[in-house]
Amino acid sequence: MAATYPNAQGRPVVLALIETIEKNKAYLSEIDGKIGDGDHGINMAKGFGLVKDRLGDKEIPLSEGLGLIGKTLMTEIGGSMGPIYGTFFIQMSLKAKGKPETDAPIFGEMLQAARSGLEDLGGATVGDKTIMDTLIPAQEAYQAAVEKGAPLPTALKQMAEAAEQGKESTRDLVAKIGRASRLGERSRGVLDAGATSGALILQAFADVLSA
Amino acid sequence: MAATYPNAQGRPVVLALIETIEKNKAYLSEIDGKIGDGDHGINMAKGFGLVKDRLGDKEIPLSEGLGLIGKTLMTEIGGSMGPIYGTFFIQMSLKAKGKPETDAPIFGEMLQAARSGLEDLGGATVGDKTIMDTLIPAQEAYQAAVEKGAPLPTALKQMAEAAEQGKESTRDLVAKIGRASRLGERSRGVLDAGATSGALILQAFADVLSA
Amino acid sequence: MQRIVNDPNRVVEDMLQGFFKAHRGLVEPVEANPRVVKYAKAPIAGKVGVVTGGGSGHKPAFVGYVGRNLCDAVAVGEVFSSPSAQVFFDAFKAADGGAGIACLYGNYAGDNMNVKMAKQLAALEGIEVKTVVANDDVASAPRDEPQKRRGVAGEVLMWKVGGAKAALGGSLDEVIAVAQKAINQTRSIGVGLTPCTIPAAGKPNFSIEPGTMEVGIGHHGEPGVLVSKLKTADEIAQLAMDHILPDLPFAAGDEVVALVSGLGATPVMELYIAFSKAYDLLKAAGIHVHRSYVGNYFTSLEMMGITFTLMKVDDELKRLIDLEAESTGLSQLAP
Amino acid sequence: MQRIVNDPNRVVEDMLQGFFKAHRGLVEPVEANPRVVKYAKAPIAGKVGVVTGGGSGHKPAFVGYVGRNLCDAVAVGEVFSSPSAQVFFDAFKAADGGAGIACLYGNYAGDNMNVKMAKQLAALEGIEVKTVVANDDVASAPRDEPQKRRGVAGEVLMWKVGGAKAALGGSLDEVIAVAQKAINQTRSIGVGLTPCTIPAAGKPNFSIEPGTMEVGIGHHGEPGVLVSKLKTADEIAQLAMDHILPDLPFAAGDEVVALVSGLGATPVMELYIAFSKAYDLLKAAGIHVHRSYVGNYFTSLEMMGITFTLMKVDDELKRLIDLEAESTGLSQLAP
Ligand SMILES: Nc1ncnc2c1ncn2[C@@H]1O[C@H](COP(=O)(O)OP(=O)(O)O)[C@@H](O)[C@H]1O
Ligand SMILES: Nc1ncnc2c1ncn2[C@@H]1O[C@H](COP(=O)(O)OP(=O)(O)O)[C@@H](O)[C@H]1O
Ligand SMILES: [Mg+2]
Ligand SMILES: [Mg+2]
Ligand SMILES: [Mg+2]
Ligand SMILES: [Mg+2]
Repeated sequence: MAATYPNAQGRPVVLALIETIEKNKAYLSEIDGKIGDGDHGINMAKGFGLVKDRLGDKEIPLSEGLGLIGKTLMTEIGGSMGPIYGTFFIQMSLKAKGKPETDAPIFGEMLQAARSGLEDLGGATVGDKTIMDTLIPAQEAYQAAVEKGAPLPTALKQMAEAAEQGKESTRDLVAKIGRASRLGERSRGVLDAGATSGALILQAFADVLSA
Repeated sequence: MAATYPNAQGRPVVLALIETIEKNKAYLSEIDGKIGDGDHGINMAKGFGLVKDRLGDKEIPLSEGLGLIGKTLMTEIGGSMGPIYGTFFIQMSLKAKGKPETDAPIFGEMLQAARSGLEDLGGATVGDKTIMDTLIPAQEAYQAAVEKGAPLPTALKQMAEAAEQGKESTRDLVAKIGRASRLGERSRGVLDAGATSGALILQAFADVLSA
Repeated sequence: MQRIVNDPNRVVEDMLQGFFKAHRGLVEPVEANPRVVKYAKAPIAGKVGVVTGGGSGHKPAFVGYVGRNLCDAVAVGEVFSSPSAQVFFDAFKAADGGAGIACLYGNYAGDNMNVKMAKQLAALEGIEVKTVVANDDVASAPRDEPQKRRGVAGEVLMWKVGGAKAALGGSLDEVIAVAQKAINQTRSIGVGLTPCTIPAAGKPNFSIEPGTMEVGIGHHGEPGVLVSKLKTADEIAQLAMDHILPDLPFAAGDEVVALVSGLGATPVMELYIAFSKAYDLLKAAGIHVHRSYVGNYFTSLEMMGITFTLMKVDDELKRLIDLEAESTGLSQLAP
Repeated sequence: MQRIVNDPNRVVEDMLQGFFKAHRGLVEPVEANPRVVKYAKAPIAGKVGVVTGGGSGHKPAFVGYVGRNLCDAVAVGEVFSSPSAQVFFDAFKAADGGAGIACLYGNYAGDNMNVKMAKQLAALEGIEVKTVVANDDVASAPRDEPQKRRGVAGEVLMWKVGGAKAALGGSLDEVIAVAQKAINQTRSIGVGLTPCTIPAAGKPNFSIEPGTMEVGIGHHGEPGVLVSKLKTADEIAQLAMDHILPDLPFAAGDEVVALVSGLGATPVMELYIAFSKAYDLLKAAGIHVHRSYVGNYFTSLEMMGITFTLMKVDDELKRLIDLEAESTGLSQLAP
């Protein structure tokens, strides 16, 4: 378990993210179908499929790999997820840029930047039944661990656990933002699609960065 | 069993015809659905339903009752059956007109007139898988019986049996005319809708006129 | 039955009520007969009256083609059943501007018989009626038995051409001649993916196995020429062109008007997907598409499926097809 | 899935190919972006560019409203998913005649975010973009939370009005003002009878029990405000008016434009049956219907159902609604 992750090795990270989305395509659409329009998995898989094509078999630094994902999602997939995950990955990429290694504090900056970017863009916060219910507690758990001096893998583990809990928390929430917010009480009892894909993505980061 | 039928008593005849069509509405549409467009029962029931309304509770001579059916079907139901049964009943009505009683020869003229009217109108004959496969043998069996000096009820019985056989004969026929004729071999194996309603109508005549 | 109706036996009456209320100024009822829909400006003195008619359930056909430079009156039948002779006759009277009536309709036993009788009724009143009977469906009978072929979506192009010719002052014989030319040069075929339900019947009167499709299906669900497994849009377009092109035949250098219609429930998006391939096949065959219509032009209630129609055009037909027109089913401005 | 497609993940690309081939002369692709459909004559120098965009599967919306006196360009998204910011931005550029861009779209999270970013990209290139966000669906949020309401079929009337104003030489502020007025005075509600299937998903992502209907359903199958047993056409029309009329409110003496659209698979015959009752209810309430549109104007793939839309009109809105227009979804000649 390495305490840092070399920026040069972006390819395995990008592939890990692509894999988790492809594996869960149907599941994510099914969740979105319950209170949304059932296309979340389709949208995400289409975007990450394009990333896969554009990556081809070339090696890529982590910062550029995340930038490639961000630009691709932003310009190609549309929906809510284009701007949201586009912003998410572009912000992470900017913070990773020029850093030979990603250590615990740097990844913390990356998460913080992603969180702020989405807060500005969508105006959602914890309790609105969106991706933010996964991202905000995950970022805060990570930050707390780092402040206690935890090494990268440990902090990532805390982040992944918080993400999972945050995702699960959306089950009991009434949507306040996005398509599902029109349903009021009827949106309670099912997971939020974006919160679910967010948890999958953060877990994939945790696994691959601490491998 | 009366050897003649009083022209004054048209009402029971009209009601008997209405009843047999109403009873078989679904059946006739189902048959038409196999090789046609599935509306034969609907068309017939709509027409005879209107006849019922127009008849109300008044008594009517046979000649006028048949004329009422003919005019109503001709002007109201459309489809193939409007002109076909319109012609059928109008021709019968014209022959019944002015006759105080319908005896065996008179009903023979009525059948003959109906047959010729349809031959002119539709140009169909035995073997084309239409109502004519019921009407022509029925009319000929009736005529043969009358020529052998059979009384009305007996001749009607022969007519009804020939109508039934004629209807059954359409099962093995390939349609040569009408909607079903486009199917060629695929029209074999099912009864023809018009031939079936024709048999029902002739049987109703046989029952009520010999009652 | 997931349908929006009141009394299923009165859907035609109820529909007509709404149609007249919705399109005041474009169409009008006639006193004589509630089953006739006439163009608000009809009859137009000195103009040939263009009339059609047929069973209901084919929206926008038939009433959707009543309007400017199109049909002057339409005879409305029950769902999937020919209008009565009386309705056709009253439609003739509603359209009669003194220059005769061009009755342009489709080849079905019921319509043939009712028009035949209506013509006689019109003759008694001194109204001259001439007819063109559409028979564009290549799947409904062999090439050497055109008199047995059904009229399908090609009727729309026949009405467009006949209506335009009449509007431009054509005589009855000229309108009939050009409408006949139009249908003679038109070929269609349909592919059905699901059955449809006549409201009064309450259930489909035929079935199409999921995963299969019926090639050559009729607008009333009349069985087609073959049932095959459901193919891709490209394969369906190929199949359609394979049936249509050799039948006329259409050849390199020809110009055509293409009409791709849905049968009702197939998303219009899918019509464009299939049209795209048909267009490519025509191009590859050296056939130029002068104008295209893609949408729901002649449907069968909520049936899923698609029809392909090609009309070979010369300068006269192009001019008539391109004339501006307005109706609820087909409106186009001058090019 | 009885559908006519090739690769279910490429239905939008395939559809656009067919759309461009079918309507040469009316619409054109743009080099920069295959997801933009522009009016053949756009950009028109000195005219405000009218742009909309949204997910696919709503034919004729959105591309069907590109044309004369309507939209200059449309940004095309995946089925039921907002176009990306890049596509909106490229649509702005395609429509830019130097007088600014009026982006008239519907209130959905995805569209809001993508338009927001596209506006910034346009600002960088000195293209002024102002927006009107349609929110006519009364079932999608309470009356006191209009910012949460969806844009549905009322968007068609917003485009008609905005497109006409721009065509008549209105400034950007004038076009925005009148389009905003149009949507402010418009209310809609939809009723769903069957679900629909996104081809790439292969099965419906929601269900409606046979024998029931979903009142207030969204154009993507978003659940409605209540599920009830399937009612008659008259009852459905009554229910719709009960929701719409008090919301604006519409009152005796008002003039309205009425738009009744199918959701895709409901036979148009049935739309007229329901319209007939709605018209009677309006009449009884002393509300005059200035113009009616009945047909498939804004659909949801092969969903069965119906939407009702009313726009309260003044002289200005009437003049703009009545202006001639030509597109594949809506064509009308000068009265
Ligand atoms: N304003 C917002 N801020 C953050 N997340 C949002 C916002 N609006 C929607 N979302 C997320 O978007 C997800 C839906 O994404 P997706 O289905 O791909 O797009 P669409 O809603 O356009 O179909 C929701 O589950 C929610 O998590
Ligand atoms: N030319 C004809 N002569 C006699 N009977 C005919 C002819 N054409 C059709 N028919 C009869 O009409 C019947 C169909 O009637 P119906 O279904 O009511 O009308 P449609 O065919 O218009 O739907 C067929 O079963 C056939 O018996
Ligand atoms: Mg979604
Ligand atoms: Mg029939
Ligand atoms: Mg019929
Ligand atoms: Mg979506």
